[in-house]
Amino acid sequence: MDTNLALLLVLTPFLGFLINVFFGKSLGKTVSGTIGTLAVAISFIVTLVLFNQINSTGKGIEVTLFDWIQISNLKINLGFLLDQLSVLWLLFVTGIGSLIHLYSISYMHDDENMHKFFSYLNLFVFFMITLVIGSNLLVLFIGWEGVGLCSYLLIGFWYKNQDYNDAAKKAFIMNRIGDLGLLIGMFIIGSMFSTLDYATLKTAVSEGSPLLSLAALCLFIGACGKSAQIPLYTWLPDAMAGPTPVSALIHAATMVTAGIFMVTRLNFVFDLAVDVQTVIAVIGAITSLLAATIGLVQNDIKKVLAYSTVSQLGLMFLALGFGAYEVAVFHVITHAFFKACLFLGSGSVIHGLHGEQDMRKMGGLRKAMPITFWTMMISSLAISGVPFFSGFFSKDEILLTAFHHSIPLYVVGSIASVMTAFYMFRLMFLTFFKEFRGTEEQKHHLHESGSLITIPLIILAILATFGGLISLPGNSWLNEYLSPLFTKAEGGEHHLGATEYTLMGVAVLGGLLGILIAYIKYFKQNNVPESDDNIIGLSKLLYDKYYIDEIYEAVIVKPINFLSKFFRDYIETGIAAFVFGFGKVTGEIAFQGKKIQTGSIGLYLFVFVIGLCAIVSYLFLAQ
Amino acid sequence: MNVSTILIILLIGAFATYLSGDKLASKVALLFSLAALGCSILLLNNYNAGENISFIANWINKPTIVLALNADGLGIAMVLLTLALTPIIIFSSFGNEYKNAKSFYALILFMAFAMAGTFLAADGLLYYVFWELALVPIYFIALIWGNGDAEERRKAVVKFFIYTLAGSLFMLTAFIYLYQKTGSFLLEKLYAAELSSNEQLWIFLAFFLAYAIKIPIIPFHTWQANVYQKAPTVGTMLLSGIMLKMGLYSVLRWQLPIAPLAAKEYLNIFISLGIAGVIYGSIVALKQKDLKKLLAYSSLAHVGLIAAGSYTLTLDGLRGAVLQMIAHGFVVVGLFFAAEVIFRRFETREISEMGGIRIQSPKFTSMFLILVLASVALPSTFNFVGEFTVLYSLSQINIWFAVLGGTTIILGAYYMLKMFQQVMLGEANSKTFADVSLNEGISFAVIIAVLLFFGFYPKPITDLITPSLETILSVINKN
Amino acid sequence: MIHIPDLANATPVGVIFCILAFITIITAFLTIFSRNPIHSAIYLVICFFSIAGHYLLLNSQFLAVVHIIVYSGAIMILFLFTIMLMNLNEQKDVHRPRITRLGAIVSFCLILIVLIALFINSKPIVGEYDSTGEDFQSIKVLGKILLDDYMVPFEFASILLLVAMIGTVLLSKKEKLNK
Amino acid sequence: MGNILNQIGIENYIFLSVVLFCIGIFGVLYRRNAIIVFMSIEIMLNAVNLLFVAFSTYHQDAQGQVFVFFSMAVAAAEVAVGLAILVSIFRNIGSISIDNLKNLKG
Repeated sequence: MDTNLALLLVLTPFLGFLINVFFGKSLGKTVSGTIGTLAVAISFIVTLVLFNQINSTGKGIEVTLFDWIQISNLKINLGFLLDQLSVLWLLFVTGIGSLIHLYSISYMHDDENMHKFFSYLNLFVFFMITLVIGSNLLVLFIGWEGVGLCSYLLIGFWYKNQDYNDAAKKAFIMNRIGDLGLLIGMFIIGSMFSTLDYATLKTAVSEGSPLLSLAALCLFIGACGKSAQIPLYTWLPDAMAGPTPVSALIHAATMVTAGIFMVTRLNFVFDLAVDVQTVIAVIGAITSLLAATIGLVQNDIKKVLAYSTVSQLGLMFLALGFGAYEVAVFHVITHAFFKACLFLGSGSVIHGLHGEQDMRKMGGLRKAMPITFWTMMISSLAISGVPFFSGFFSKDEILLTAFHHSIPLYVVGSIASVMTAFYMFRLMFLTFFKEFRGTEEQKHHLHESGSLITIPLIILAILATFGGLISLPGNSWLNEYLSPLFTKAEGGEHHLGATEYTLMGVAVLGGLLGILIAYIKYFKQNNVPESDDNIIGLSKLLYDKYYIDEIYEAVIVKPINFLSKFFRDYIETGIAAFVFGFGKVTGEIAFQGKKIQTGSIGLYLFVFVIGLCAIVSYLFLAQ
Repeated sequence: MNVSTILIILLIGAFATYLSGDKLASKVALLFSLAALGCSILLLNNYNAGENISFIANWINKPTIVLALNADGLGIAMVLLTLALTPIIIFSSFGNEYKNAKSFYALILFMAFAMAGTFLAADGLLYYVFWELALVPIYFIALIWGNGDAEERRKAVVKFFIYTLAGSLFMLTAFIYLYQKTGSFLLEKLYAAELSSNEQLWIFLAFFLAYAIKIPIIPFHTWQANVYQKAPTVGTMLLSGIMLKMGLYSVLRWQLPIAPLAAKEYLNIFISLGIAGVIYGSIVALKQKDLKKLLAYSSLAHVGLIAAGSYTLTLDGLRGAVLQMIAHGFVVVGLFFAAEVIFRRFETREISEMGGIRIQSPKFTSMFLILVLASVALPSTFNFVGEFTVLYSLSQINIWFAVLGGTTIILGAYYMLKMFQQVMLGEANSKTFADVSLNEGISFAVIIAVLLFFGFYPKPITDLITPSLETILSVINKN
Repeated sequence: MIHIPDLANATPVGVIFCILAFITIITAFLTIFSRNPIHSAIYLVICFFSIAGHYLLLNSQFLAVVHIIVYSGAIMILFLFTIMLMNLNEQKDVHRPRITRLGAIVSFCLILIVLIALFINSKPIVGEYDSTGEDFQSIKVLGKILLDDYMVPFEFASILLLVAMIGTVLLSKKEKLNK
Repeated sequence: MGNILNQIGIENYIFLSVVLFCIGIFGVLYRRNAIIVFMSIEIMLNAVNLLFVAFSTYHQDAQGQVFVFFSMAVAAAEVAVGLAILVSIFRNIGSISIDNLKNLKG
C-alpha cells in the first residue's frame, strides 16, 4: 500500500510528462495543460493522504524498490523515505506546483510550445519529488541533477534567443560545480560509514572528525550551487530568462530550497561539523546582504525578486548555520508562499504589459489590476516582516537565533531585512502607484488577468498571510512536528522574554523604516530610477552586481577558453609533430642513407673486398 | 554450442555480404549481425545457466598456439556490446549510399568478427592476431569511404595505422618474452608466470604502449581526432564505440593480471595519466570547430576516466570501468550518429554553420539532448552509474583524484551544452532540416532505451561481470 | 712454410709448372693493363691456354680439352666478336680517376696479403701425397660419374644453357620502339 | 705413375690461384671498361677452377672435376647473357663504361 502510494506520488507527474511529450501537441493546449495540472494535483492529494498518516502515526515510511548501484562496500537502493520532513516538503512542492501549473495554463496559452512547457514542468515535479523522498543521498542526487536539467530546459524555454540559452547553460554548469562538491561529499561519507542511506547514516555518525567536516563542507558546496549562495549564486538572477511561472516554481519556491532540504536532511552530519556550520552561517549572512544591496537598484521587476530570493536563501542558511533547522524550514515554507505569490504577481503584471519587465515603464497599475496589486501587497508586507504576516514570524525567528549566537551576523541579517523591505516597496511603488509610464498602446490594453491567474494569486496571498500560524513563537506546531528528525533539541522553543520582544520590535521597526524610505523616495518625491547610462557611483557598482559576473568571466571562463585554444593550437600540434617526428626522422635517415648507394659498382666491390678481408681476418685471428 | 559459433556466423556473414551484391549487402549484413546478436544472447542464457561455452582447439604445435576462446562474464559483456552495436551501426548507415557497398558491409562484419575475437581470445598470440586483424577493415573503411580531402585523409589514416601497429609490436614482444618464460601463450599460464618486478615493469610498459595508443591515453591520442573526423561515420562509430574498448578491455584482461606488481607500484602515475586525459580532453573539446572532432575529444576525456578507473586495481574501479565502457560505447555511437544525421541534411560538420535545428525538428532535438545528457552522465542514465562507480573508486585511492576526475562533470557539461546550444538552438537556420526518419528514429530509440534502462537497473550487467572481475583481482593480488 | 721450387734441382715437371705459372700471371696482368680491348682478349686467350696446360699437368686431359673448347674457343671468340661489334678501341676507354686506381691497388694488395697470410699460417701439409693409382679422371670415369651421380644437375645445366641462349637472343634482338 | 703433386706441391697451386683470383679482383676494380671487367671475372672463375682440379688430384676424387665442368657451363651461359646485356646497353647509351651504369643509385 505504502509502496503503491509512493509510486503513485512519483509516477503521476512522470506520466503527465510522458503524455505531454508524446501526445501533447495533438491534444491541444488546454488539454495538455489540464493533464499537466492534474498530474501534479494528484500528487498533491497523495501527499495529503501521506501527511495525514504520518502526522497521526509520527512514523516515517520507508519503501525500497530494488538495488541500483553496487559498490564493494556500499549497496545503494532505489528507495524512498517518507517522513515528516519529506512530506512537509512535498506538501508545498506539489501544492504550490499545482497552483503554478494552473496559473501557467492561462499564462502560457499564447505559446506554441505549451505542451512542451507542461511536460518540462511535470518532469520537474517528478524530479523534485524524487529529490525529496529519496531514501539515500544518491537518489537525492538523481532528483538533484534532474531538477537542474529541468531548470536548464525551462530557462532556455525560448530557445531562439541565445542569451536565454546562455543563461540556461550557466545555470546548469554552476549547478554542476556544486554537484561535484555534493558527489565528493558523498564519496567521503560513503567511504567513512559505508552507507549513503539516511537512516543508517544517522545511527552510524557518532562523532566529528576533520574528514567529516570536509564531507560536510563538500555537501555545503553542493547546497551553494543549488541554493544560489556565494560564490555560486550568479546563475539565479540570469535564470529569470525563463517564463515567469518557472521563476516562481523552480527559482523561488522549490528547487532553490533543495540545498536547505539537503542540509536539514543531514542535520546530524552538520551538527558534528561545527566549523562548517560557522562557514554556512557566515556565507548565508554575506549572501543575504550582498544580494540585498544589489536588489536595491535593479530595475527589472524579476531581477529584484531574484536577488530578493538569493537574499532570503542567505537568511535561511544563516539559520542552518546555527543549527536551527526548523527555523530554516519554517522560512522556506513562508518564503515559498510569498515569493511564489510575488513572482506570479509580477508575471501577471508582465502578462498585462505584454512582456515589459522594466519597472521604469510601469506605474499606476493599482487600478487596472487590483487583485494582482492586493495579493502582491500582502506578499510584500509578508517578506518585509510586518507583524502578523507569515514572513514576520519566520524572519524574526531567524534573527532571534542569530542574536543568540552571534551579534555581528545578527546585525548583517537585520540590515539585509531592512533593505528587503526597502526594495520590495520600491518595487510596489514603482509598479502600482502614480501614473503609468509605458506607451499609450500598453495603457490601452491594461487589464486584470484572467481567473486562472488570479485564483492561484489569491490562494498564495492567503497562505502568505496565515502561513506563520504553523510556528507561532512559544507554541510551535512545526517544531513539534519536525522534532523526531533532529538529534539536538535546539533553537525552537525560545523563552519569550524581554530580549525577544525587544528584538521583535527592532525587526518590525527596521522593516517599517525600509518601507518608509521607499515611500519617501518613490511616492512622495516621485523619483523614477535613472536610465542605464546615467547610473553612476555606488549605484552603478550595485546596478552592475559588483561586476561579479565579469570577474568570473575574466578569472575562470576566459582562462579556460584561452587554455583550450592554446591546447588546440599549440599542444595538440606539438604532440602531433612529435609523433610525426618519428616518421620524419626515419625518412631522413633513409634519405641520407640513400646517398651511400652511389650506384658505382666499383665502390661496392671495394667495400665488399674490405669487408671480406675484415671478416676473414677476424675469423682467422679469432681462432 | 559455444562462443566460436558467434565468430563463425560473423565470418560467414562477411563472405555472404560480399557475395550478395551491392544492393542487398546492407540487408544481408544486418541480418547476419542480428543473427550473431541473437546467438550471443542465447549463449548468455546458457552461460547464466552454468553451461560451459568456452572453446578450445589446437592450432599450431610449435610454437604452441591454441585456438582458445574463453567466455567469462567480462568477455561476454564485451562481445554483447560489440554485437549489439554492430546492427545499430549497420542500420544507422541505411540512409547513406555507399559505392561498392558489398565490400563496405563485408568489412564491417569482418571487423565485428575480429573485435569479438579479441574479446574472447584466451591465447596470447590468437588474441594478438585478432587485435591486429581488427585494424585492417577499419583502415580500408576510413581510407576508401572517408570524407574530406583524399590526401589529408590518407595521411591521417596511414598515421593511425602505423601508429597503432607500432604500438602493438611492443605487445607482441612482450608476448614472445612471456612465451620464452612460460612456454605457452595461454592466458592462465601467463597469469601464473613468475616474473620479477623488473620484468613486470617492462612487460607492463610494452602492453601500456599498445593500449595507450589504442585507447587512447594522452599523449598518445594524436591520431584520434583526425581519424574520427576523416573516417565515414560508420567507421567512427566502430572505432569509438567498440575498438577503443578493445584497449580498455585488454588492460583489464591482459595488462593488469600479468604484471600486477608494476601496476601496483606505479598506480598513481597511470591514474594521473588517465585523469590528465580527462581534463585535457575536456578543455580541448571546448574550442573545436568540427562536430566530430569535438566528440572525439569528449571521447578522449571519457576513456581517460575509464582508464583511471581500471588502474585503481579495486573492484569498484574495474567494475565502474566496464560499466562505463559499455555506456560510453552506446552513447558515443548515438552522438556520432546524431552528427551524421545533421550531416545528411546540412552537408557540413562545422559547428558554426549549424544552429536553429530545434525549431525544425523537435524529435531529433529531444533524442540528441538525451544523448548529450547521457554523455555528461546525468543520473538515471547508464553513464552515471559507471562514472559514479569510477569516481568513487578514485576517491578511495586519493580524494584529489576524484576531485580532478570529477571536473569532467563540469567541463563535460560545459562543452557539450555549448555545442548543443550552437548546433541546435537559436534562430531558425536558412537551410531546411527534416526531422528524423523512421530508420534513424529506431536507431536512436534503441540506444536511448538501453541507456535509460541500465541507468536505473544496471544489476544484470553488474552481476554478469563481477565474478570475472573478482577472478582478475584475485590474480592481481595473488602474492 | 712456403715451398719454393728449387730451380737448380727441379724436375722437368717443376720447370714446366714454373713457366706455365709465370705465363698465366703475366698474361692475366697484361689482360688488365693493356689499353686495347683486343689485346686484352688475346692475352686472356694465352692465359686460358696456360691454364689448360696446368690441367694437362694435373693429368686431367678431358678438362683441358673442354677448357680450351669452351673458354678459348667459344667464350673468347664471343668476346672478340663483341669487341669488334662495338668497335671499341683505346680512345674509347674512359679516363680512370686516381682514387679508383688507388682503391684497386689497395684492395688488391690487401686481399692478396690476407689470403696468402691465411694459407701460410694455416695447417701445413705434411708428408707425401699418396697415390692409389686408381683411375679417377679418365673420360670414361668422368662420364660415368657425370651421367650417374650427377644426372639431374647435368640435365639442369642443359636447361640453363638453353635458357641462356633464349635470353641472349631476346636481349640482342632490336626492340621495336613504340610497340 | 706417381702423383704429380709430389713434384710440385699443392701449395704452389693454391698460391697461383690466389694470385690469379686477386688479379681478377684488381681488374674489376681497376678497369671501367665493362668488357675488361667481364674478362677479369673470367679470370677469377678460372682461378677457382684451377684450384678445384688441383684438389681433385690431391684427393684422388673426380668430383672436383665434375664441378669444374658445371662451372664452365655456368660461365658459358653467363658470358652469353652478360655480353648480350652489354651489347644492348651499348646500343642504348653508346658506352660500356660501368661508371655510366648507375641506375642502382639510391
